[in-house]
Amino acid sequence: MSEQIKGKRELFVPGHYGCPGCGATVAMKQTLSVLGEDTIVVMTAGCWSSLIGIYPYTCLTVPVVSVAFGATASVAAGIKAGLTCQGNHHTTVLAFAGDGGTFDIGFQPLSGVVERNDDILFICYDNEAYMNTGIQRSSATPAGGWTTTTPDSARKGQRKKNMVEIMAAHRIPYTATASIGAPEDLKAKLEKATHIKGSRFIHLYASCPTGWRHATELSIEVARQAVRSRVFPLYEVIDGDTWRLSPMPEKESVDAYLNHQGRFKKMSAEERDRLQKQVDDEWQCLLGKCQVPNRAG
Amino acid sequence: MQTRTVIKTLSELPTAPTTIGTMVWNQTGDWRYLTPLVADKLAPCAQHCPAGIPIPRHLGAVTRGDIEGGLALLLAYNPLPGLTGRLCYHPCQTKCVRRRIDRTISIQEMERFLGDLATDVTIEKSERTDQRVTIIGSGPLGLSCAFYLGCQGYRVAVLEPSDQAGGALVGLSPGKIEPTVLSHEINRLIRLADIRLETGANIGVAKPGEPPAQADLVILDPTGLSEEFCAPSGAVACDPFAAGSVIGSVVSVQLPKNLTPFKVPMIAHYIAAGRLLAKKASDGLRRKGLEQPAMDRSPLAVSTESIRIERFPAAEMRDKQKETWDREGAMQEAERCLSCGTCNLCLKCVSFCPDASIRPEGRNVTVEVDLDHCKGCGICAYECPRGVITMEDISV
Amino acid sequence: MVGIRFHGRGGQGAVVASKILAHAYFKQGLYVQAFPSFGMERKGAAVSAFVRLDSAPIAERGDIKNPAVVIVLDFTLLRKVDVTRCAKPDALILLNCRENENHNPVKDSFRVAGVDAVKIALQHGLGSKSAPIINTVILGAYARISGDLELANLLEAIATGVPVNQKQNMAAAEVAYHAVFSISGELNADKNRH
Amino acid sequence: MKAVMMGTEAATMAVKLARVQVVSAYPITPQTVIVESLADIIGRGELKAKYLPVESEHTAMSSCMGASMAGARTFTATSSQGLAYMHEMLHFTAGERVPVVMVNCNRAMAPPWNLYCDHTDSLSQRDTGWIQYYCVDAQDVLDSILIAYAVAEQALLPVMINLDAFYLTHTSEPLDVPDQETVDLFLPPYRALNKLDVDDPKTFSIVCGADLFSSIKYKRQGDTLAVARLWDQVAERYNRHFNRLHPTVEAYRTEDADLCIIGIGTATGTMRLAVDRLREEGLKIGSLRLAMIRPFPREVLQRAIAKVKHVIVIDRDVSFGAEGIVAQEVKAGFFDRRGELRITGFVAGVGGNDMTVDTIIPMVRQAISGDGTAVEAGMSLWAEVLP
Repeated sequence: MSEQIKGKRELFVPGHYGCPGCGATVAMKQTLSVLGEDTIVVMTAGCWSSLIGIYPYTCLTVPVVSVAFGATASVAAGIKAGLTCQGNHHTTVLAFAGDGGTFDIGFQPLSGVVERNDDILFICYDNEAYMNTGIQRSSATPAGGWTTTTPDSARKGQRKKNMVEIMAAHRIPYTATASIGAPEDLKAKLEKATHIKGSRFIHLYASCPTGWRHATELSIEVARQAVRSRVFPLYEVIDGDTWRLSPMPEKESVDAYLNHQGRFKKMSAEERDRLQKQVDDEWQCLLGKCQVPNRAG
Repeated sequence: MQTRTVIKTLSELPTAPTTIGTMVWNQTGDWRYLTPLVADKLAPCAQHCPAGIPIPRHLGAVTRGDIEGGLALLLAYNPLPGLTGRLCYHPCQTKCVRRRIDRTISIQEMERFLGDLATDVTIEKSERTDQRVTIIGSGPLGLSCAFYLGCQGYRVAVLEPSDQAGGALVGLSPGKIEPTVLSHEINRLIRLADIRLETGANIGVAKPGEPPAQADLVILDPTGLSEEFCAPSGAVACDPFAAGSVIGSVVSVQLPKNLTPFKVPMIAHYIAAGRLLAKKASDGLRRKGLEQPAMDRSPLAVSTESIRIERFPAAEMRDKQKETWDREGAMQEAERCLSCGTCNLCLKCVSFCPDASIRPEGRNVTVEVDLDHCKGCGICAYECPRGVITMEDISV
Repeated sequence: MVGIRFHGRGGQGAVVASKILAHAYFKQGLYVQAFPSFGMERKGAAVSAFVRLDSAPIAERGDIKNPAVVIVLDFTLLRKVDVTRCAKPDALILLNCRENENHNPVKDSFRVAGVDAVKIALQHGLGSKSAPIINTVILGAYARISGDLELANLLEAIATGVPVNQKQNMAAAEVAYHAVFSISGELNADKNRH
Repeated sequence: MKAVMMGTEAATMAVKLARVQVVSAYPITPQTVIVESLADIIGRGELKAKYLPVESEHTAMSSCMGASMAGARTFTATSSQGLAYMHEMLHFTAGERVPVVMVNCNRAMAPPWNLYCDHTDSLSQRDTGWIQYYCVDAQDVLDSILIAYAVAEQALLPVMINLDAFYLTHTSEPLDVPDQETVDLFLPPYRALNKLDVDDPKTFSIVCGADLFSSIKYKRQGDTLAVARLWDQVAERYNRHFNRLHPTVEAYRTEDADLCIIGIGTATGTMRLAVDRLREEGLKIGSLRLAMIRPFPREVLQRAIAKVKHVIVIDRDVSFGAEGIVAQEVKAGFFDRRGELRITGFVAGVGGNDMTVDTIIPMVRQAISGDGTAVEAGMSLWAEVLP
């Protein structure tokens, strides 16, 4: 996936304040390289709203507005309405929020917007905690994971909220998971999403070396491992009822995924086994929804 | 580098809190500890190529659809690809890493395809000098040497005593090589390098010690002259594969034992010898008043661990290798090359760089790092599946 | 300033009646104001609505303390609500009741009139037996006894003021106009006959 | 065209005449009728607009902001708790400099729940940067919304038009409806200078350091203060088209007055009746309606009652721990006349108590003769409380 769009401006320029190895910036860069310059981005409080730059400078050369925490989907829907009533039906309105701005505080407006099927593309760049404020638990934090509000003395017990299922339950035209470790798959999904009218939701897995406690060069590898281990399988749901599995690599155990990340350092053997079982069960469940014959154990 | 516009007065401040420029001024490069170094390394195939051809490079050009560019890159190491593509024993293919995934790349077939192209290509040439070199004998060594000297701007004449150029290659059975191929290859070679070829030339030496031709340097080609040919006295023996440059004005090439007498499958060795000899000859000639050329540093071999074959999906096997390749067929085959140690602009590093700090360089043959902004996360090096990028501590 | 107060139950259309009446008087060149008793609207609960009339712009807002007219849309309300509370001593009270069943629950000192609005409403297909809509019907009766409201203006106001069944509402109002009966005191009914 | 309308209907009519392009709607009593009727006229095609039936007031304001930033003329309406729920987005809309116009129906804040008139909801949003205008009647509602769009789009600031719950929202009264052609002359289509534009990409509201933050806010402060004058200029232009004036401050019989009652909203109409009554008794009294609270029209106010010696402010709101909010504003406005001006504050008419002539006159008498203890302590006197 090339960022080089001949004869067009660079949509993402260097000089931003993302941490070295930041997966969220990769997520934006990959996304914009597919969506192109006819895109308006709405972002909310989160890593992106602070790494993008410092007033009066920005690292994105598409129109961007950074709005109140949680208002991403609703502002995006408003922008789309404002464009539509002026006859602009082509510009993609991209709501780009982190897991906190999607799973937690942004949940109500997102649910409202997708229930009304407003014509926006919502991408949640999921780094599984409130990273911008310094690694606090969100409802996207996985069970067993360390954060500063689920410290080693009280690591998170609850499982991660399944946003794609929730979106599918809204019967929206298109929802999918994607990973920065699988850019071709992301590209295919974004291209598909841009050709669909109505609410589109992509749950984009974006690793965070700072918060997940892994080496900066492993950001893409960790994202790939999440897919390989089926911790974060890739699939899409059309109209909330047709589930389709995306191309998936050979299945592996969760060990490699866990071993790279310091946030899982304290997980016991039993916890790992429990996680493996959960992952296996959910994978079987997903295969069932996708009506794929039991494969790859 | 974009300059930073600064708001100095209230009236310059936008009404809404909108930006006026980009963050490019912010040089995040000083966050870096380790620095990505982009450097091509010799692929296993190239390491074992008798002619030392960096094979992934011309395959890369073909992959991108630049077939003529691929030929030009190939000619830079081998001016007779149509011949090697038919005659060479191709040790490159036995070392191909791709065979660990599915099957080896048809490197020789590719060479042949490129050599047989009817179209002409542009090659890099130095400015013309007044220095003259005469090569006696038009075997593969002589022709190769003539080609590279011609490319470096020398006025090169090849004197062939017989009626047909090609030396030891003349008269090979049509089963080994089609009759037209030899002339096609030689014609392109002399045309591109601007060489004067004289067949039926009188090269008899009148007196011992007299040079066989008027030139700044005369080279006697062992692959173009019969064994009966006697080197004139005063000729200096020279092994192209040994160190040092050419001394004297008449050079008699002495090949290592394993290359004598001439063996057809070893053709690439003779071509390499010609190329190396051209280099040595050029070094010797330049000493007469021209500046010393830069040392030709041979690249490092790529380590097999840095080729991450697990990142390359097995390609769908095509039913059968085509008898004759078309451009598309060539591209499909070239695409399969892992390009070990050689940047083939797969742009994975570009796609995965969180800081938009690595991008194709101007000539579009590799990538370059924007060190003003690169934070040194190391993703590019980790993600490069072919070992081109390494993280280096350049502070040492 | 003249104040008119409607008593009804949620769903009977007292609020709409107040608006139609204000509109009808507005057509006659008066300054008007109509408003409901404020709050949550619940079907069946007691509600009231008000109309102020004046020849000058009306600055006052809120509850009408001393109404000159009280219109009661539901006879059963008389048991629960003091419909004549703070009414002017000579106030005109209009009740929705059957002629034979009325026992004049209102003090004799008021001028009291009645109309069988339910019967007329059902005859004209307004609402259902369990929930007849009698607001326009009772306004027809009021026009007759008001002494100052032209029936034509009322009918025009009904035509624009009800969302559906305009013709039936107008016809019912006209029937009620002629069916209003006196219960006590002198009515202005005859003055309005053209 | 003359018509009889409720305040909410007048608001709907204004939205239609303003050719609003995006309406964001969420119900709350007593505003609901506005969003209901807008849904209907948009559904019937009488107004070509996009109607967003959103799931909360926070979203109503967010989507209005988004639509406005895309260059559309937008409208929403709310009340009380809904306004409070929007609070964060009120700061945002003002800060993004988008000309959203909103109707707020002034209703008491819970707890306990109460549906009736009270100004604490909007006055507690004073500091969000919105222009705040308080209507006196249905005509004022219709006209001020049209003026508000013209002001908002010139100043690039959002405007909140406030309607007293029920006293205005649900009270039908006559008004003059301007014709569309003249409104179009007065209010041309919105041409956004500052919008999200793919051909001129900018990032809005990025993180700002201390170096420029105060300058940004200072600039907005200047632009907001200028709206006091701008409103009167636009209102004057409106007056030329429609022959109705809606100034930021409206004084009544104050020329020779020693005493002046000040208030906001519909009660100011009743205050005039009280003034007339008290004038009959020989009292040199006038009244003054503050139509605009933000920006606070300090100069106009000072000029209007320069000779008055005693001001009585009746607040339908309270700032707990302080006093009536309008009283505080008036006091701040007359700070340089302290010592020569007496100011008495009352809190009255909150949560459904009618403000009648009969409730106002006793307050005036109490202010004139009162023991002054509460007044001197800087506290408002409360009406309608248990002994």
